[in-house]
Amino acid sequence: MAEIHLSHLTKQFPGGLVAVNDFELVIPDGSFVALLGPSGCGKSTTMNMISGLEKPTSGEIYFDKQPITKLPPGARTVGFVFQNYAIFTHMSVAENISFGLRVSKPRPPAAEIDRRVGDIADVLGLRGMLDRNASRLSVNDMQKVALGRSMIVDPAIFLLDEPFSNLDAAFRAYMRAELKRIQHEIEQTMVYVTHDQVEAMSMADHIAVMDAGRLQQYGTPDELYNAPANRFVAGFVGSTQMNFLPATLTLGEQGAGNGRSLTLGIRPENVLLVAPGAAGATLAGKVNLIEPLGAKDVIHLDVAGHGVRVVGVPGQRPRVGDNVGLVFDPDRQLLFDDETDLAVEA
Amino acid sequence: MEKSVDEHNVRQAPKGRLPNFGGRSEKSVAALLTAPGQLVMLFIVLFPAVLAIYLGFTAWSPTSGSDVWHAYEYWHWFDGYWEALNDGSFWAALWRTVIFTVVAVGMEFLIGFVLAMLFLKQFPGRGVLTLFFLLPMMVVPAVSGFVFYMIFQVDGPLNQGLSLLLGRDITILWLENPSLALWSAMVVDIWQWTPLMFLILLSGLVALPEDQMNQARILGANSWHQFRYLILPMMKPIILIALIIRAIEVFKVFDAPYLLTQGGPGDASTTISIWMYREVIVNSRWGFGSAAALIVLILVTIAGAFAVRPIEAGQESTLEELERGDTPSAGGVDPFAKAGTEA
Amino acid sequence: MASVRLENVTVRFGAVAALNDVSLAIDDGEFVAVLGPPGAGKTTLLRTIVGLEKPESGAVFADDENITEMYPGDRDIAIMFQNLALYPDRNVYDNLAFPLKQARTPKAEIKRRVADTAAVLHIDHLLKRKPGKLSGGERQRVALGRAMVRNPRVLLLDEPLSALDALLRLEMRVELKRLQRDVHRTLVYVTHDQIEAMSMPDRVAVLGSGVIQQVDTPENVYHRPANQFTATVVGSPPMNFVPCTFGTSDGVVRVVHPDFSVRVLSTTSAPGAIVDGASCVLGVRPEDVQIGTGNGGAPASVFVTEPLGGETVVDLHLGGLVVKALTPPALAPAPGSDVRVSFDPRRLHVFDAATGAAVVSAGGADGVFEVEGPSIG
Amino acid sequence: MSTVEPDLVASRASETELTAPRRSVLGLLRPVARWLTILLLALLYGFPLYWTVTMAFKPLDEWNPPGTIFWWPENWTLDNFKSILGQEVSGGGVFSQGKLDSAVPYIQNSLIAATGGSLLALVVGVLAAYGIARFRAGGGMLPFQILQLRMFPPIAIIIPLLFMFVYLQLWDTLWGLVILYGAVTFPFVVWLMRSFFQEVPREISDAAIVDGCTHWGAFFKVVLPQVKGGLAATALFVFILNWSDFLIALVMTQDNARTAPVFLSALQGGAAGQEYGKQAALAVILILPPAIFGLAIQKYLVRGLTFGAIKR
Repeated sequence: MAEIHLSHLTKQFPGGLVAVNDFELVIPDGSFVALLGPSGCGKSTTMNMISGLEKPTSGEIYFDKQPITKLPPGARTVGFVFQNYAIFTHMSVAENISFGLRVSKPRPPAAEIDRRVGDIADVLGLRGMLDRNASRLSVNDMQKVALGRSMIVDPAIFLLDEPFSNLDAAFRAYMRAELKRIQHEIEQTMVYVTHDQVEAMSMADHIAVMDAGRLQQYGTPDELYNAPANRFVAGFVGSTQMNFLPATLTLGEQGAGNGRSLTLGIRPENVLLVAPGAAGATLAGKVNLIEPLGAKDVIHLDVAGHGVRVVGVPGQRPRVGDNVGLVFDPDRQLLFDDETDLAVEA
Repeated sequence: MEKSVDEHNVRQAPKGRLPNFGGRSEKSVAALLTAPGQLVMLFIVLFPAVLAIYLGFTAWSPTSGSDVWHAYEYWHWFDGYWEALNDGSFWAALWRTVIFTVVAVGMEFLIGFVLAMLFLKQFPGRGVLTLFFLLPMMVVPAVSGFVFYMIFQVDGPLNQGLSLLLGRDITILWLENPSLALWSAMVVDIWQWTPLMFLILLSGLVALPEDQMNQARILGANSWHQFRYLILPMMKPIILIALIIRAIEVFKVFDAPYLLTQGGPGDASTTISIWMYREVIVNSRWGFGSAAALIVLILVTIAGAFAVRPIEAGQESTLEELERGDTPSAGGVDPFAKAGTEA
Repeated sequence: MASVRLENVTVRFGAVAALNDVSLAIDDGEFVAVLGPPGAGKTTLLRTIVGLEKPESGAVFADDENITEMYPGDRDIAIMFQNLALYPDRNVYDNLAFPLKQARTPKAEIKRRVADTAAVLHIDHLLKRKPGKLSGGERQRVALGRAMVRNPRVLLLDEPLSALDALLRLEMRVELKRLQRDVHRTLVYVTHDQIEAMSMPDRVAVLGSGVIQQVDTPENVYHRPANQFTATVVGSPPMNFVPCTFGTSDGVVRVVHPDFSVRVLSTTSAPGAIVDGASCVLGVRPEDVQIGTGNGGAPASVFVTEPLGGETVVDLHLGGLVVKALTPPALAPAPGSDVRVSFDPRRLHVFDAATGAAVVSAGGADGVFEVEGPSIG
Repeated sequence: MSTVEPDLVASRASETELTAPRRSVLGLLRPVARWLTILLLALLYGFPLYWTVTMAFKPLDEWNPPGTIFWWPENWTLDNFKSILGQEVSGGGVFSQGKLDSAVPYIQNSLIAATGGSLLALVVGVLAAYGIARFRAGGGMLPFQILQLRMFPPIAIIIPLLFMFVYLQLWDTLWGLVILYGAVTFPFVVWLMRSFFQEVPREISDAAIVDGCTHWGAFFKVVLPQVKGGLAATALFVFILNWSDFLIALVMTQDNARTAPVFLSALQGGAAGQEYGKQAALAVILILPPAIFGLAIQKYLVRGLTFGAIKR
């Protein structure tokens, strides 16, 4: 288990594209950190630099304060689970899992290899399929084999690149819980790359949000959800997309806030629909479409020319065309400076 | 788009349509599509086969007076086949062809694999050199026979070059020495067709999944491990296809050896095709030639049955990859994409 | 427009029955979604309606006219394929005009019709471009345009939004619903995404391995699933299934579980289905599982919580079984703590363990079930 | 439209180090060794062509004088090309009798036979390929029968063909060659075009049918335009094969339809003796078309020669 320290990591590709820009992050030993960001934000490149598949243009990487930037991938004892699992399709499950041991110098005796493969198979429930050809496994089992294959070399750190993106929904929830359990059990430092903010929020102790190669914010899921550092994080995190409105609409002149123009951000679930003109209704709007999603509805409103989404309960569902009042939850409103996009104290 | 009044007229199939040759039923279209092809098959397979079997039972030849309709006058049942089976030169020619095939295809494979491994990694000038190595494959086989005829001359460039290298006068009779002639003929085939083996194997190496190679390196595998545990096993299907396709073509070889040595000296470099050419065209022994030809066809068909499976598998596997939506080469660095050699 | 009806249609590819004795009636102008996991036979269903697949048995009707043997081109039914199948070498105008040209429509009318369709779909600025140069959303609209340009009496869409990224899919969902309302066309929409199937159509047909599982309004499919298959397909996170047994001692029908029992007050289903001691399955959606402390309901321990921002999924160990609950973030209990679990009686379902068919379903009504043992408010 | 992550594409384009060099010396040695081997093989494989091309420009006295060798022509001349193409050449020198009979008519025969044969193979092959790819016509066995065809040594089926052609007065005629070349290369067209048709999504022809086309309409108006590239490549590919034929022409022609390769072989053993320069000139002329077309379609060469089994 090791602490990872990325100091001023930068990667510029020959074409001039700066995929990672002066990236600074410390991942404490035994913690579970998610690298979250839209596609193309540089999170996979960062992963590749930690594993050694890519050489950084500048900056250093330390495992437990030891610089390892120069070491080739094989020498870093890193566990890496690729997005498409990179299962050795022509080998059996047992051969896949034992590969790390079979190529290590000195090579452990066959009995030792079989024993450790057996242990891993039990932990991951692969006992029954050890000699089946790996390419004929279900996507879910392939995922487990990829995990087992990296675990057997008991790596200093574990890197996962969007491991659950092509699992079916039911199994994805199960595997999230499983991975979290394994991580807790063996206190393995894990870095987990995903573009799915739901996954990041539900899995990681800490989340590093990236965009265009830069670190936007590093904090716990709650901090990101309730106190986003800037407009990008606010818009990116949260299952239903945040509404953005010019601050002048709700806070009047204070919205102008000594010369800087501000934008108000509020999540659809923090807005209540009331009768038009009722007390406390800060804004009025017209309902133009309703999306029933079973347990809840997403109600689309037109508020002074701006589209606003509100989460409603099927019980009190307005009709299309109704005029309604909107009550913004006072301590859930966020303000962002239009120039810097940074969060501003209300 | 309001419900316009003319909404319905588009629906009735307009009158006066072109006759569509049953264009609406899949069966008739499929039949019409393959009819010409079946006709060609009939023309150059079925009819010749029937005639060959018929002639095979006779000792008839164009020089035997009567026309072919009366070939039955020379009917001697299996004597032709028997004679062929007992003819030492027939089996010698067949055996020479087998050696020729094994050695030539073997060498092409080895040199081709070495070249493919060398070309897998990007280096300056790779694209141009790859094109350069394609050239021999494009040469008309008869011409390559003539080219090496010049090179193998007693006072030709090969001997002169060796003399310079070894410091003493070399006058090896590459073509005239009976024990060397067959090997010289093999050199021509190896020179001409190694590029194809190189291309096939390179396309296999390039298609190796890059993720699996990276994963192996992360797990600590060095280049030998990668070759033994990943590259060789995954290349097996493509290697099989390459060897089979080359074996089929080399077994039929005629043009290059014929121009190089006409099968000589004596029959030192007579392959089965040259032997049959000599019996049928030169000695015009049609009956005997037909019998020999049928024996060869039977041998080839048996070998062929094994050959078709991997080729079809090759088609199917690339087909499956297409259906799964990922491109046939699942990853890997494509040397041609960067070298910009799209002619 | 036209109604579409399939009667006992079976389509077989080799040994596999892609469609197995499927009967489905779609009214004139209705918007029906076909929902099912990959490989359920959804695409085969569309291809059979349009005539690209010939059913082994059964018949296809459009406006009560038997069109089973009719050539696809003459059925006046348009289909939009999942991979859109635009003609890559023709520009957008020619793609839209192609079907009209085949029908020998006069040139002037082709021009007018293509212009109308392009305007409705906001692609009139793209007419000269080749499909390769368009974005995902634009290509999707052009494909829709090609299907609609001939005013077909029925429009079939095969997972049209699956290739789009999340944001664009949101927009296109809204636009499709509005379009269907304005154009008022009989529309059959195939998808494996249950949010699409719930939010757009008038009715949903749930398809599983070639067999129609249920055909009903989105509300009923969600709250009154006909069987376990439909219950798992619709709703995310999926419905919990708790194995129990029927108890009919002293004339009262109960659903018995080691940790709790539920009394069935009114049984609308066939009496035969409930047999004392027969095993059954209690179904409850995560949002209908209430968590509280105190002593009501059944004992359970919190295994792990998944905060999703707006709500939190709580994984509970209930008698050796993992049950998921959905709670607002503030109320989510800490992992490892012991809690009491109770179910909202108005949202319970009971399925026959063997067939998976629904035996009793509260469907939101009171007085159908009563959770015994002190239930938490 | 899936947007490829820039950093994913970029990471693939970076140097994927197959061999992990341990010590720098070995590291330095390995690339040098690699370069040397490549250079040596390039020399070995390049020399025959170099020798032929330079020979074509050598005057008579540099062809093959006993005892000396001209690695590089001292005085370049075009006489060889002129004389092989039938023009008078002054001072033919001791060996040659001045004007050989010109190779031009034979080159023309080669061109006509190869082009005609390729067109015949294309028309028949493309139709059969679409029948097989789209409707699995011929019950799936047809492709194998066609492949089997390719395995027979041509000489084995020459006898009955020879008889048939003599009987039908097609022997030693250009039409005869065209038909034979078409029939022999037709399997390549079927297998190659089938692999191209399989890459066109089936839904495109389905869409055309639903839009009102007949199956023929769907084929000509929609599917065929999608495989234009493949069609051109296949045409060039079979042209190279037909242009390179020697055995069929040798047996099936006398002098009226004799092709250039057969003429080269005749020069070889003929009375003209070792006219290396002139023969080399004809060799160069024969190499040009396949070399040019081959490089033009080098992307499809592997697919063609492996019957579509290996696509790059």
